[in-house]
Amino acid sequence: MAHIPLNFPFLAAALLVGVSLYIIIFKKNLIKLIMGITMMASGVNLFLVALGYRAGGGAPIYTGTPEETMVLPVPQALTLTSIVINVAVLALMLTMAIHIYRHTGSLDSKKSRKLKG
Amino acid sequence: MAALITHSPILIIAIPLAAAFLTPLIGMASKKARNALVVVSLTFVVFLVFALARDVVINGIHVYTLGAASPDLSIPTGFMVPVRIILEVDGMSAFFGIIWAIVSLAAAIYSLSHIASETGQTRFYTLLLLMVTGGFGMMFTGDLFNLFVFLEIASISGGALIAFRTKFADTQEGGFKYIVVSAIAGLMVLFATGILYAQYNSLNIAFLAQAIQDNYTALDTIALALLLIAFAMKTGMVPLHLWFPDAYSVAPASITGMLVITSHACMYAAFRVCFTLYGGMPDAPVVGWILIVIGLLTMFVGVTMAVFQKDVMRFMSYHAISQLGYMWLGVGVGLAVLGNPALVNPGGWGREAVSGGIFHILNHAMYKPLLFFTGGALFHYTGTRDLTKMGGLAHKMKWTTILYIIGTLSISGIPPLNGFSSKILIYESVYQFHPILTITGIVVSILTLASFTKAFHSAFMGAELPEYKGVKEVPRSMLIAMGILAAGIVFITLFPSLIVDSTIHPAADALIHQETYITAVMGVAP
Amino acid sequence: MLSKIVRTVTNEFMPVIIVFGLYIIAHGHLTPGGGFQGGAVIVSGVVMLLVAFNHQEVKKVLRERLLSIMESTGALIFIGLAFAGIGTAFFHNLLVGSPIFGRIPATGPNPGDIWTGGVIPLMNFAVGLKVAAGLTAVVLALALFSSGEEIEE
Amino acid sequence: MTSILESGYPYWNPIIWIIVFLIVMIVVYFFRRRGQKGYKKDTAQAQIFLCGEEVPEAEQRHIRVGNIYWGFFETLKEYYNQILRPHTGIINDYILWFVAVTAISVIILLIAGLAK
Repeated sequence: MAHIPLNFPFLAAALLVGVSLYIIIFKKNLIKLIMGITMMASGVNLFLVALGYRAGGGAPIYTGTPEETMVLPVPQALTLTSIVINVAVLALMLTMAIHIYRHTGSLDSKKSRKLKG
Repeated sequence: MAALITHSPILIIAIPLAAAFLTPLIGMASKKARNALVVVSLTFVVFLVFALARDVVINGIHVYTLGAASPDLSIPTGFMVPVRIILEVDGMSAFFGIIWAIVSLAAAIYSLSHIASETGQTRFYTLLLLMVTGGFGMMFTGDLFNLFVFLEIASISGGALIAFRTKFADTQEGGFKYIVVSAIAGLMVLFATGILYAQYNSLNIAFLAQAIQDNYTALDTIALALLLIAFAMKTGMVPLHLWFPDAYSVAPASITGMLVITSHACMYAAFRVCFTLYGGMPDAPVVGWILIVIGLLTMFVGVTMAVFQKDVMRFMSYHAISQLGYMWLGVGVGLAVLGNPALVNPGGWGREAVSGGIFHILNHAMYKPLLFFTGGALFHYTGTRDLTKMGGLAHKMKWTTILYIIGTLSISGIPPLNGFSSKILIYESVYQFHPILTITGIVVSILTLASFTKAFHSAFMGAELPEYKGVKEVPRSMLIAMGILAAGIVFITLFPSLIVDSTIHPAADALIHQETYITAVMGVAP
Repeated sequence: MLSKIVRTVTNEFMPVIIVFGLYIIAHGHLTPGGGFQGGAVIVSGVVMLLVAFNHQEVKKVLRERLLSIMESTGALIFIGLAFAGIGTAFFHNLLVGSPIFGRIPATGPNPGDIWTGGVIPLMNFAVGLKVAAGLTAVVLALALFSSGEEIEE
Repeated sequence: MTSILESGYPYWNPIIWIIVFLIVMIVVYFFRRRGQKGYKKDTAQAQIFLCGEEVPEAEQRHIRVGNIYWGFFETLKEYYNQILRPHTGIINDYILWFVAVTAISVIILLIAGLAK
């Protein structure tokens, strides 16, 4: 597969990553920031899954599939691993956001900055 | 013993992982048994790493295939491509493994007293061992996706450890910044992995390196930029260093010492990408120039920001950034002249530049955790990191003062300490490329000495202050941990040539000669 | 605590969710699914409990200590199974051909035989145990955080 | 010898350096012994101010970190004003820098690739 055909899933992935970058850079609320990172993870995951698609392919399961082309299973495995990792990252970020809110009483990344310079 | 060495790449990764999950079970029964388990497992890992490194230097690259009929069967019979998960340990990986093993052992010993009064110690040790696993995995894996997985393991456990002392507000902020930056860097690495997988249908670094050589596309360039900048952000290069002091200054001191080495692990990954994965590509000199510019900027901005600081851990973090610049500089010069075999073969200054950069990593990995540990020792009884509040502590903490002086002389490159040996290697070889690089390096070195003198004066010197009457010398385990690193510094100081010949040159050659890495997995080309 | 209707439905559905999670774990080597997915399904049941009942009630049943033991045990079983194959190589599937999960199916499309896969189904169970316990601890901790309590040591 | 670090230029040997350093220290000690022997402890000679001025408290005597290198910072004031500007402490800005640097390096590498 020398050339990736430019089709819809890739555009959707690019859109997700672009919008999430906008959110991460310009939204100062920590919860929105966390949502942006999760969205970016979804975009990358969509990109990976879309890579493995083959035209007309079925699910890569041997059980009872007819003789036909299958989509690549490796990107799906990568996506699953990535999802698992992102669950951990998300839980950790939320925990820290709760702690920050408890200490400073604010979720604004502009207001709750003790460390700078 | 032979079987132990054969299986040592995976054992080094799996033993800390198993110990990490054994820790909560044993921690319920006895705290002493838990601490003993942590220290014993890490000591065993140190032993394994040294055995493996010796074997790698003597017998060449060590390939370990998980789940295969035989560990060295990297390509299954009847296949043309590697399909299993492969660990590949060459001179470079073994070199970083040694550093990581020593520093993580020292950090674990340091933690025994440093966090003895905190709650949730069992979780602390579990996360510490997971971080050790992640670091070793990054250094030993031969697979781009597993690099991402281990990077995330190290990042997540590292972020949780930074925020470990939840009673302080700044730890939460530092941990949050660290985890956000790590998550984004990790996702970019995954994105680049996806781009490479889409083109070549493989995740194995050796296979990808061969494929990229044969067919270099614009998408590969984008993947290179994403990988390089994402890893460079995790190492803390200027101008992406902004999160670095925030995260490093608030973590428990033992963890800060380890985070320095995770930063080196990311640097290892960046070097692996530049040299091994993209070594044969036409615009390697451009990447080399980018690294040189990054290196100069990192050195200068890091040190000038450090002179300015008043928080002792923050001040040392900025110095860590500044020292990272020397490594980028040395290795960047090597990469810029990679196309010229006369310079990168034994005897050429290109090889000496790479060796100097790598040697500086070893020295930095000894003195910077030592300095962070002394910073933690200052924090341990005074309860503050603020240098403006400190003074006269040398009256109370004699050993800490001596260890701080050793670290200071070493980081400033004062002869005869080890910092001088690596800096002179960098200066002499980089001078051949352009004299201005050496001049900048010397100026930065002077500023480093100046700022450490300032911190030394304000923390240790002066009359005994009344508010620190109750301060005493830190507990013995913290002194032992600092002593391990100081002993390492003294050893490297006395025998620089032994170290360079036995570990640094094999590591530099492993970076320069991409083809040995490829043939170890792919076999000799038909 | 929500109304009686919600609580009753939750009680009725809880076993069904757990059985479905176990099904996904058990068939992980044949169909999409496996340890993480099945464990996550089981945790969705716990989340339902948290919504329907007060988190204090849930905390009484699911002790932090028990979850910690389950999580560590799951991980240790997984690593232990990987270590078991170290006679040939780490992660070597030593149960292929043995009486436990040892049947070797024909290559190509087949109806799916659950008694295959060697150590893989066992690893799926270990991961399922770990994920169910670990994610339960996470959602429980987040629920307790939001009410201002700390999780006990 | 395991101590000689050769880089193709004048070599570096820490052992020789330490030996020379010790010799110099011995010579210095020798000169020091030739000094005056009239110093007495616990007399007015040992006091900080010979004029008998009262010695201030320890806190007053200690020069704090904020007062060290004042001239250096005063000279480089403009540099520090510039360099402190990006150090805002806001996480969003950190990511903006990452995006910007990635974009710049992609452009540089693509142009370098096209030029080849």
